[in-house]
Amino acid sequence: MFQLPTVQFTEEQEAFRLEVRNFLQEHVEKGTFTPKCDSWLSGADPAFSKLIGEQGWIGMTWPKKYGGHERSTIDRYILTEEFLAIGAPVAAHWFADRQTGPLLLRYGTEEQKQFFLPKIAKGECYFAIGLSEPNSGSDLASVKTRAEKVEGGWIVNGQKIWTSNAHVCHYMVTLVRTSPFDGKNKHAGLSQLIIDLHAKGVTIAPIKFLTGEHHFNEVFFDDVFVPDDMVVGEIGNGWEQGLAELAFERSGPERILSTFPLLDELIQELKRQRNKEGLKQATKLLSQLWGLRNLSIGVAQLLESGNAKDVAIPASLVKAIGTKFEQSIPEIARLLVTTYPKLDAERKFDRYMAQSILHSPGFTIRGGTTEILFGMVAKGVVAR
Amino acid sequence: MFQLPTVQFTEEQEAFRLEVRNFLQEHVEKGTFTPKCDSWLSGADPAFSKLIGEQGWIGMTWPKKYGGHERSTIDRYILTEEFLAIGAPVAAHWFADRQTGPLLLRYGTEEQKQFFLPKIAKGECYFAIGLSEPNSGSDLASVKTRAEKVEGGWIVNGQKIWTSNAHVCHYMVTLVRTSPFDGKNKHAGLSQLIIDLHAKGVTIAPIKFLTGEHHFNEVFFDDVFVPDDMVVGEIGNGWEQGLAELAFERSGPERILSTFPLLDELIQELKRQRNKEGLKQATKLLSQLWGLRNLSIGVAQLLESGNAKDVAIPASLVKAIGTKFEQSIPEIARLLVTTYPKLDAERKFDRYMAQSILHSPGFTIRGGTTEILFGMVAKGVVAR
Amino acid sequence: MSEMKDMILEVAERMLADRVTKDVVDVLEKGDWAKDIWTLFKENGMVDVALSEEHGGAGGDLDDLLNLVRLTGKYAAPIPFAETTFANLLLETANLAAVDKIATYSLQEGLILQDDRISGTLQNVPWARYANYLVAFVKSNLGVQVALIDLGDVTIKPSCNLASEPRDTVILNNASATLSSVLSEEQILHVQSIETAFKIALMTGAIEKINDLSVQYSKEREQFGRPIHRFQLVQLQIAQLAGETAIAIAAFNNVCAAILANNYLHEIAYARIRFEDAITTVATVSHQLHAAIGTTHEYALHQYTRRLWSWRDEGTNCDFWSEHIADYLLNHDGKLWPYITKTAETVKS
Amino acid sequence: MSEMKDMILEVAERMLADRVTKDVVDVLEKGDWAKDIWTLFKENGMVDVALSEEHGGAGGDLDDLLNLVRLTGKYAAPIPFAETTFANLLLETANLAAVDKIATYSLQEGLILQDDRISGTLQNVPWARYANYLVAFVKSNLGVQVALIDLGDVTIKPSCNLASEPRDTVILNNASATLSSVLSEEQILHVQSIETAFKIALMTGAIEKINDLSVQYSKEREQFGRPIHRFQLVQLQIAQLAGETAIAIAAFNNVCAAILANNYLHEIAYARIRFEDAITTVATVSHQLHAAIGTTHEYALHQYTRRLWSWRDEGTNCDFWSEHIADYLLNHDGKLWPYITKTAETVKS
Repeated sequence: MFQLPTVQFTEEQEAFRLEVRNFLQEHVEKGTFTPKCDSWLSGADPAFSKLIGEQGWIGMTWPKKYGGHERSTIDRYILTEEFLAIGAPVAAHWFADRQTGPLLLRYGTEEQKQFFLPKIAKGECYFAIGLSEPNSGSDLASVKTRAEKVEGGWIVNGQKIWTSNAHVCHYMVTLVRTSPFDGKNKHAGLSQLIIDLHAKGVTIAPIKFLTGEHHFNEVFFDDVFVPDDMVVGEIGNGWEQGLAELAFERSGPERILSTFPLLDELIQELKRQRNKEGLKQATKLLSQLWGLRNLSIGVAQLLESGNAKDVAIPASLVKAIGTKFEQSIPEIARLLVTTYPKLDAERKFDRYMAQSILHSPGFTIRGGTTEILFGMVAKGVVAR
Repeated sequence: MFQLPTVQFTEEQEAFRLEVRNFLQEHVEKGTFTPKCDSWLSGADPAFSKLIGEQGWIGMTWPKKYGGHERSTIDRYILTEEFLAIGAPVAAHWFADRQTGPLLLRYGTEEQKQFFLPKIAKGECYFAIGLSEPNSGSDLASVKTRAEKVEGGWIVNGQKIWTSNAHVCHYMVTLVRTSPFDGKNKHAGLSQLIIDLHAKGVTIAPIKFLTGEHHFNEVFFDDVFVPDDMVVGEIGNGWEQGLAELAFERSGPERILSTFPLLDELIQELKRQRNKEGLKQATKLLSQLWGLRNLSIGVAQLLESGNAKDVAIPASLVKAIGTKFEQSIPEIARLLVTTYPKLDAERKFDRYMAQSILHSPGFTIRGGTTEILFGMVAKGVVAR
Repeated sequence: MSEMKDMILEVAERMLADRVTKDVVDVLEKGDWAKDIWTLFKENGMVDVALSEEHGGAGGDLDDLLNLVRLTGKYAAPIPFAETTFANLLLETANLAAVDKIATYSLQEGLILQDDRISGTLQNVPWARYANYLVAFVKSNLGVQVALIDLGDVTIKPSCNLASEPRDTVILNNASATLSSVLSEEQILHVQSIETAFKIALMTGAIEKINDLSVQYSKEREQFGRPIHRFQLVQLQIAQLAGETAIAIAAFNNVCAAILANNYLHEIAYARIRFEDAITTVATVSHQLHAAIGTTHEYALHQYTRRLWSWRDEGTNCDFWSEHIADYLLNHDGKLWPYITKTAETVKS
Repeated sequence: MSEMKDMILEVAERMLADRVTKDVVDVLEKGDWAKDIWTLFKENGMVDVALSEEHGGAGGDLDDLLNLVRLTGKYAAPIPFAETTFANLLLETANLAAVDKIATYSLQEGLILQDDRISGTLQNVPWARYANYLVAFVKSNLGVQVALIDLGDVTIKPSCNLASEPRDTVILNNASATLSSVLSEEQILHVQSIETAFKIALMTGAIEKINDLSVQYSKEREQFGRPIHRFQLVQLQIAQLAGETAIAIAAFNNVCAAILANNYLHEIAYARIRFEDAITTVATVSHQLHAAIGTTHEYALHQYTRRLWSWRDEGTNCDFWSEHIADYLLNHDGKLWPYITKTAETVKS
């Protein structure tokens, strides 16, 4: 169960990587964006997302007829790595590109695909993911937001929480209960609806992050009407569809590279200081990155070849171990280079330290806690 | 619940420490024993135990009328630290001194005290502890060894396992089931009997340690007769008595210092090599030792003042964290000093490394696994 | 431990528990501070604890003061208490008169004394914008002296640490000052160790509070139909927090005892080094236990974790003490055990 | 990856699984070894895999050989397979003819060449007492050469590593040898990396086996009335082992792929550095999962953990590679990301 393909990038892939890298570097120099750590969650910049859409870098693997570019999973992997490594503000279109697109391609109606996918690919249409609710935490099946059938659609009441960037998004794929809760089969009766976040009855309230920044939201639904054509897949199949959606988000480079800009600066500082002993110790971090990247790319390649059923265990491992790695970088970096972490520091190293430290508690929580992931891995391993 | 007394050793105590230290050093030089790591479990040497008994260093805190010396818990603490720090072979009398003595003083009959305690204090009578059984593991209440009442005593049948040094011991305090198992109250119906290990029907079979050494045993009871006067405390009260016994073994220096000889050699090597960077890193280990020692001495002082009910949580913490510390020493030491660990190496450092690595798996298992201890701590903390 | 200790501490804890709510701590983020709590501390003589009587002290030993500092850490009190009281101790060590207003301090290098005037820039000076005085090390060709500087007409650029506590840039340009005589190396080390003891006190308080919050949360929060403290992995987290808390408190208490016994240097050094692990573990584990709620501004956990993340890189830090101990070991013969047990060899210094 | 790979590996795994029982591994502790398995490997041509045809090779690439080595690690086969095959590769690199009997090797410094005769003492030479030949680095004033030494009349003092594998002292006193020409620095580094790849293969096999044993045990062992894999803390252990196993296997496979692509140095270096953590975690966690039973001689776990504890300190180790990478980083300009992705800058060397 641990045998993953190895990947040697082709010359075309290397060239594509350099193309992306040069483009991003150019825009850093132009001042289009300022690199920072954890930019895929905290850096929402619609103008930048449109720019990326213009490049053809959203919906890269999707069919051309829906505005996609029919490139490989590995190309998309390379693109994502480059965004994260430089710390580009990709948060606005992130979830639509990573989760909503694949979800609609798999379960959406032809009309939904034609309507949403091209807009997403242009970087003009952003989706939030509506899973968690107050008190649901890791127990996603305990969803209480309910949709009642009415003529031509559904009336939704309830509340979602921890919704990343809902305040800049246009729609939310929302997990709702369409039949009453059944204690014996908690996963039955759930469905996914696309809710227009500007519809009547939708209220978005910010949840300030511990730094005071605004990434998360509470989203309230008060008799919100959702037309029938905004149902994703089948009524009652929401749990299974949601799980499939989650598989796409587990093993990507965003579980390894959230604090990469800091790691880069660490190595640069050590080189500037000619600190060989420090570099020797830093090779441990590099070896962890190296190992996780092998694993993560192997999973991407396995997904490319369509062999999705063997992916669950290694994908969960990438996330569980990768996010701990991201979290450990500031803790180790400060032992090797003297620092006073400050959000407004002049020295990049101190600034990235501050960003990394303050954001790191979220790494091992978002998208499934380490504890939940380890439990899933163990159950998967034992079941073999 | 975390407020422990602080201890500043008195001049008399400092003098006693030096007395012990000089005595042990002298005997190392004479060749009476060769220091090694984990000597309190693996170094059983009856001749050395007799020598210690002659010094008045067994049963130190017990009443004089039973061969004890009426010294303080802190004196005994100091003595134990010195044994462990130098790596002296105290395993033969260890359990009798640490557990059986206090158990008999608390629950034993006058006859038992008069018969056993003076012999123990002379270093001539050794006790094994009979708790674990095959398949019982951490679930001690699942004891199956049974004692049936007969005229004048009990007939014991069953089996104990992991019994340290039973092959050099004279007796075993044995937890047995004296009434049938009651699923609703697993802890009822257990009793403690002193079993003569040379009695008819007792068979002792070695369980070789992974190094091939012989510390552990299986002990089989086949219709072994135990006279009534060998019952400890009350029939049916064995669980409670056993728990009280365990409290004495949780927080002692043997949960911190099992690999101290290696730590000592590590610092000596680094000093010899004038390796300041290595010493800086080693201060982390020293700070852990320092912190644990404060905690452990605080618990000893609390026991001295008779305030035993607040002791459970910090005592479990000492063992859980201390044994992980012992286990970490070889892992960190090898990063600071180049080594080829070998049991027969010429260099002490390599020898202590080998002893520490090979013995370390046992540290966090014996006397209650880390997992069980952490669970007990959490339950204790939450119950407050 | 002085007899008044229990009383003072009880009063102080009651004041802090009653008044320093989450919102009060937040005022720092709005560029304000808790003047009323400062006034209360001042009126109750707490700012003068442990100062000698000739310097206007209110009695009490240094360990009483450290326990008060621990309480301000436990409640994240947004007042310059540790700063003012330490600045006064620093003045006292240098045989200068204590001050009666808000003071801050800096032990950084960076100030130069020339012709009795002081110039230089200090980064990250705590509370400078609100302080009347700065007590700082200054360097001349004679050595290190302590200077008492009036902050009245000095350029101060506000900034803050990860916890939004004021950490300002102070720019001195030929400033006048009251100067002490030159400090001995021993005096400098004494000052550095006591500063470290203050940080240990603050950190101990914050760790205690994080532990309290976490245990409480584990009882209140339910998942999969039961309180989360019933899950083994949460029990592991609770136990890890308990362990670090127990070790921190024992370390702090032993630091206090060692200061009273006047044999404190190594006790402080090892406590401070040990706190590095404590901080990483406590911050990581408590956030993981709290999951999403702990990352919100609304919940109080971050007020303590952000302070720990800030304090560990401020002042006389772990690296200083590792270096000091490594030097000590290199320059002293003998085996490790006599040193650990403070016998045979003395570790006074 | 050659086409014969699957077949060879299947045959080899069947042979090892059938014959290398716990008792067979134990023979080392009795001063014996598994001659019959060696003979079987020899007869099946496995000892000659990856040797070039001119040297009597049986075909197959180096990654086939490394996968065979991984299998001998997975079954702790008590035969000098890795040693003999590596010794032959070393001869081949040095343009010397491969040997057909048991060989061992040493890359240590310590042998001096003078007047075509070799003197010096080598510690911890694997399997020397059973080997016919030693292939070793020797130093002369020209540089480093490879020497093929007949062990027939050489003094050998038996000793062993933590896993009871033969690690003998070899004392050479004016011994005669077949000598290669002087190796380039690049050749030496090549030899060191391939030796490291052999260790990575062995370690990967042992880690796989430990993972298998642990998962199996977690299903069989019951506590408090249920199999222990049902407890969250055991699940955590299982997941940690799975993680390290997955990373080890991926690292090994990428090392093989990189060797075939002839761009392997950094891949091997990072894999080897990463294995330090893998070993500590795998050994600690697997023993904790097994509790008491895992510390007994009777249960097989220690046959693998003791090997991991031994192998990590043998040969071209983690420290060598950290040092090498640190030097590389110091001496090459540029940012980290192009280096990690092997673009823009090349990391061939």
